[in-house]
Amino acid sequence: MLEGIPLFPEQASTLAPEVDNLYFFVTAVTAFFALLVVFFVIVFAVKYRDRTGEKVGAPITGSIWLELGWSIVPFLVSMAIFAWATIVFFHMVRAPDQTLEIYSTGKRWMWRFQHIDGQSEINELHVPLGRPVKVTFTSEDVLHSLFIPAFRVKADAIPGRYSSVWFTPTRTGEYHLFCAEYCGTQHSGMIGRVFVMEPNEYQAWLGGGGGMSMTARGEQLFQQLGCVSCHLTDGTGRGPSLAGKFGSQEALASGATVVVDDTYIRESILTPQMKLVAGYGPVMPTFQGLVNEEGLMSLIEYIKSLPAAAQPAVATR
Amino acid sequence: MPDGVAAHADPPASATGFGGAGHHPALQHHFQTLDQQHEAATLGMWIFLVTEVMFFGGLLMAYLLYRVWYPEAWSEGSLELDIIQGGVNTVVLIASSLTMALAVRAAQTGLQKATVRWLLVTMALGLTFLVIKFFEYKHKYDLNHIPGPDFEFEGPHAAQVQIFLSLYFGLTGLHALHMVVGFSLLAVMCWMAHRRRFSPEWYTPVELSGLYWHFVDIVWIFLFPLLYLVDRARQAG
Amino acid sequence: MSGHISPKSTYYAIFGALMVLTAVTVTVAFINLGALNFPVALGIAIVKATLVILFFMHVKYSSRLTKLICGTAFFFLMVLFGLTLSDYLSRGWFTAPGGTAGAGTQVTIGPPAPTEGEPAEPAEEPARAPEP
Amino acid sequence: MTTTVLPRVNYLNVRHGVASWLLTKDHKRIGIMYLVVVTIAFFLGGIFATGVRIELTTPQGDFVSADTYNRLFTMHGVAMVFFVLIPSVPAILGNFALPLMIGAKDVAFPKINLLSWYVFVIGFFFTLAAMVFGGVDTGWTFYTPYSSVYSNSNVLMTGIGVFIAGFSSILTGLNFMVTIHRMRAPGMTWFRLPLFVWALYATSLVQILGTPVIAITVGMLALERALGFGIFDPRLGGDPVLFQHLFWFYSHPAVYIMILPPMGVISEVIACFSRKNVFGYSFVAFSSLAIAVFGFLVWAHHLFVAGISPYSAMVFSFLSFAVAIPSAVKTFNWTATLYRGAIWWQAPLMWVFGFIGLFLVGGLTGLFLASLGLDVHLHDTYFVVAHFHYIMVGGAVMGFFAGLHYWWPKMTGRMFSNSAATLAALLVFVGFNLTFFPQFILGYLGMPRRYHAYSEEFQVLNVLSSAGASILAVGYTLIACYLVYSLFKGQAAGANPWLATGLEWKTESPPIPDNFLETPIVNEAAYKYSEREIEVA
Repeated sequence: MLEGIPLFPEQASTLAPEVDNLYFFVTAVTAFFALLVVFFVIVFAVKYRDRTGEKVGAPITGSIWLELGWSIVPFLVSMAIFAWATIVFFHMVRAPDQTLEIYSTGKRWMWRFQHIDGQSEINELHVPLGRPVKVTFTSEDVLHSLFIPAFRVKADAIPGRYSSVWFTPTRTGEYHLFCAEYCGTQHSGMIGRVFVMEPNEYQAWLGGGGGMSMTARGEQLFQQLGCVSCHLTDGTGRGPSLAGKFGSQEALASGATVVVDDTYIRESILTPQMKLVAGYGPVMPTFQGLVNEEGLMSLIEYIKSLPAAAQPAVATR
Repeated sequence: MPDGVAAHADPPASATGFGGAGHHPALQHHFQTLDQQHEAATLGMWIFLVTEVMFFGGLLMAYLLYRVWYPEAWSEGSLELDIIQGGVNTVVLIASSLTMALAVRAAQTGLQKATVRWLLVTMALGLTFLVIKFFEYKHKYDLNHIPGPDFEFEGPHAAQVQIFLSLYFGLTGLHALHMVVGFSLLAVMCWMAHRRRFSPEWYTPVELSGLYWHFVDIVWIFLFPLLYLVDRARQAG
Repeated sequence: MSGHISPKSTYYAIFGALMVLTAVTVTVAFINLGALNFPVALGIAIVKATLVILFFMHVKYSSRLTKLICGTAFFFLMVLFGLTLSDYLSRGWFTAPGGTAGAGTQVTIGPPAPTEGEPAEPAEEPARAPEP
Repeated sequence: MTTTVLPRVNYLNVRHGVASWLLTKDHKRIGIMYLVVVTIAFFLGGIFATGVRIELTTPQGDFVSADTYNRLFTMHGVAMVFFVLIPSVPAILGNFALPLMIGAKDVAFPKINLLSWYVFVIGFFFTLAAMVFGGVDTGWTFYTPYSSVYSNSNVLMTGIGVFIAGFSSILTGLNFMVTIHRMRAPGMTWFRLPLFVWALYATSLVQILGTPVIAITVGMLALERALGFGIFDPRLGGDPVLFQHLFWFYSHPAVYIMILPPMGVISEVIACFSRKNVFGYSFVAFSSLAIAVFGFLVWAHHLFVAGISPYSAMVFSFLSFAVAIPSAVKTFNWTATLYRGAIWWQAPLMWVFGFIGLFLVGGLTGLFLASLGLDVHLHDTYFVVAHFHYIMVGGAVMGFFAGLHYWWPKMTGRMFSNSAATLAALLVFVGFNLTFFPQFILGYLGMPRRYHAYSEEFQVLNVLSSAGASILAVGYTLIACYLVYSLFKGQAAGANPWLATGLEWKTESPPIPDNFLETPIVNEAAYKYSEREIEVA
């Protein structure tokens, strides 16, 4: 009769066994303590039962050693869980180098995925087996949360900023993809499938889609929006050169420094005055309303792809 | 742990038993002595002020975060505020705190007429504050600086200035609401003092109103630099 | 009833001190101290508030319980500010290899492209609720 | 003890008529009035829960529409959290028992006590109005920007209701705190206080410090929604996650408003029916305060996947583990209290056993959620739903019923049927486990919460859960039946039917309006069962 009831989710990423081992450990520890207490409660309740209600118990007031013991032991046990769980967590948030990048936007009530090579899909996500994949996403309206149980990953999609999850699929197949943060009427309909494919099949699938790659689209936008006229690669433009800037530290006019990452680029396109690079004037107009979320992601992808220029950009003007 | 030690040094309540003779008219039946009643009332007021601190705390947390995030917008927004009006209001409110303290002192020493007089001065100062505040709001309204669909602002960080002004109106509005409540309280106190209800043995209501009034003053002491004095140096330089 | 009665001169002295501090805080605000302006303004406000609490509100002469209550309010206010900011201020510390953010870890600042009137994908107007 | 012949006048019959209740300043009557309103809210919340459980028996979502379903679970949460769990033990049992237990005539501020009931009822009416005019669909957590911009439901009205009810909670906490400080009978030192009083003190601390923050947060949400102010609005550069920080700054400690007083009840009941003093009195007392204080330092564990900094998450995870320790200490102490007791198996004790069993599961599953690496997978799944129901229903509601049964003879002067009450405890225990245990498995399988329709492989567990819920419903209805029956046909209880220590048992049942004929003088610690003979009342 129990066959119909699944008790345990599939393990389909390198993170899944890590999470599951921790889960088993915590289950064992907590079950031990729970059963211990239940055992004593039952034994005492039966052994010392008094049907008359008129007797009195033994005059025991407490024991400092017992108190210390059952404070310190659980504390140490919980610290062990804490340490293990934190290690697993940092594996989850720290994506490895050289991931396959996929961009996504959540919007009531669908997920749209954009592959670098140009394919885009809705409520379906195709990924190759055995390769670390990083999905970077945001939301166009309310909070959402990208949740793939078989990979044991989840992160909220928050309007106005990027979140990401990463995973290395370890089994081909079809898995659930859920929105886990309540987002309104069709929240339970904001679901999809993740397809883990053999790498060659994935390549074939990619080829079948067509369309312009994100980098190409980003380049096109870079021209169309006129970014190119100020952000000259030799650093002589009215704006700083963007070549090789991705991932580097940039000094700001305010004296602070900032890491040039997805979020910073996005912010600089939409609210250029907010964090001005040192040495440049507040001349860039906002592109809010002129470029949508996917356009932004393409621009970021394009800027990422720019190699460092032969001549280092000089910021003295 | 709150006053665990104090409780031993100072046994709670008095042991005179129920229904001791010679009740003060203000003694409520569930208290043993006037002292116990007074202690309970002041403790209650202090705890209430703690809740007030946390109440403003939520707004101040939002203020703090966005000030860290958007220093430029904060500077722009703050320069929109009228430092003269804000400064005058600060002086007015601190002066009202002084007169309030003097009113409580008059009640403590049994000077009923002086109590009424100082309370009236305090109310007048409170009213002055509210009137000035009204003109500040009106000015903002005329400029369409009220956050919301009709908000208009010229400047590179208009959106974030809207957050600043939202918090400005949230904080000062809540403060003004407290002023109105305090004003009404003082009116009642004035009437009670006029009816000679207070005596050096019993002036608890005046004292509690005083605590409340001082708290409202303290809130403003923080709001003034937080809202009006952001980056004035830029204006000067 | 055993309330503390301060001499009038104390009140006037405190009032004078508060006025002076108000003048100081306004003056200092017009001097460019860079990052120090904010802490100085806050410090002066704290001093002023302390004066009001100690003398106008008689905490100096009150029971330890009253002092403890004041301390409690301050402590939990700091918990609210401190722990919340511990999140916001440490977001920038975390950068995964490759220069990109780990799962949702960036200090963010920009508003998103407005959903109205996007060129590629006109999103629906967020419906405002008709409140009864 | 009292040999004086007590007058037949008690707080229930001293005056008659609706006005005598609505204008009463008697803490005992106010407690009863809270009981009435909370019971209404409880059955209302129960009806919504029934709707939710019926919907979830099939995966397709065919019983009600998605919109209706979202409103059902939201209104279930709002009614149960703000109008049942938070007021249940402090405002009902605390109001009734606290002054009796410390030997006072009333709470420190009786008028404010009545005011806080009115405030509560007004808040409840606003929320009811919001429900009647179409309900609200944001989830009880009101996350922005959904609640501030996108939702088409009565967020504002519900928010106002919650805002107002919050002030009731603040005033109750304030009143209790002053009462405990200033109204204790002569000789009732801090370390002679019953542990329920310590628990109420800790609860008051949370109510006073936390509730104002939720009030202002809901206020900011209302400003944003009604007037278009921008504080959390990402389109202006605001941060929706700030709302979550502020919301959980209160709402996590609020869990301790719900669970601390029942913990106090457990200490009372377990001491009484073991005929022993509570093992490690001062550890149990201080653990209440420790929970109240540490409870304020852990809120962001609700935000582990909401994009907070991993370093901050680490700190909050650590503190969340730390707050588990005082709860564990309490549980161990209760267990040790039973050791060499003279355990009298009466209905209130059965509820306590139920509490311990369910609270253990609830508390220990909290460790899963405090673990960063597990929470990423478990967050916003049914695992969380199961966990907090184990704490709030398994813990708080079981504890509430333990206390209600314990003090019922004192409140009404009547005994209920012990066997019916034992049966009800058993039904609720079994029904509860059947309802919520499968949800742990569902959660780990990855079923997200707040889903109107779900994948078919989750159906069996959901059907089990719904079946359990029907047993739960029978259990709760049974309680209502025999308690109401006892009002009319119950045996007279006498002053001390449980042969308990504690001042509340030294006065008549139901107590006289002023509680005691003369101020009691306390000269011994609480729970002195073993060192003297227990008088049979």
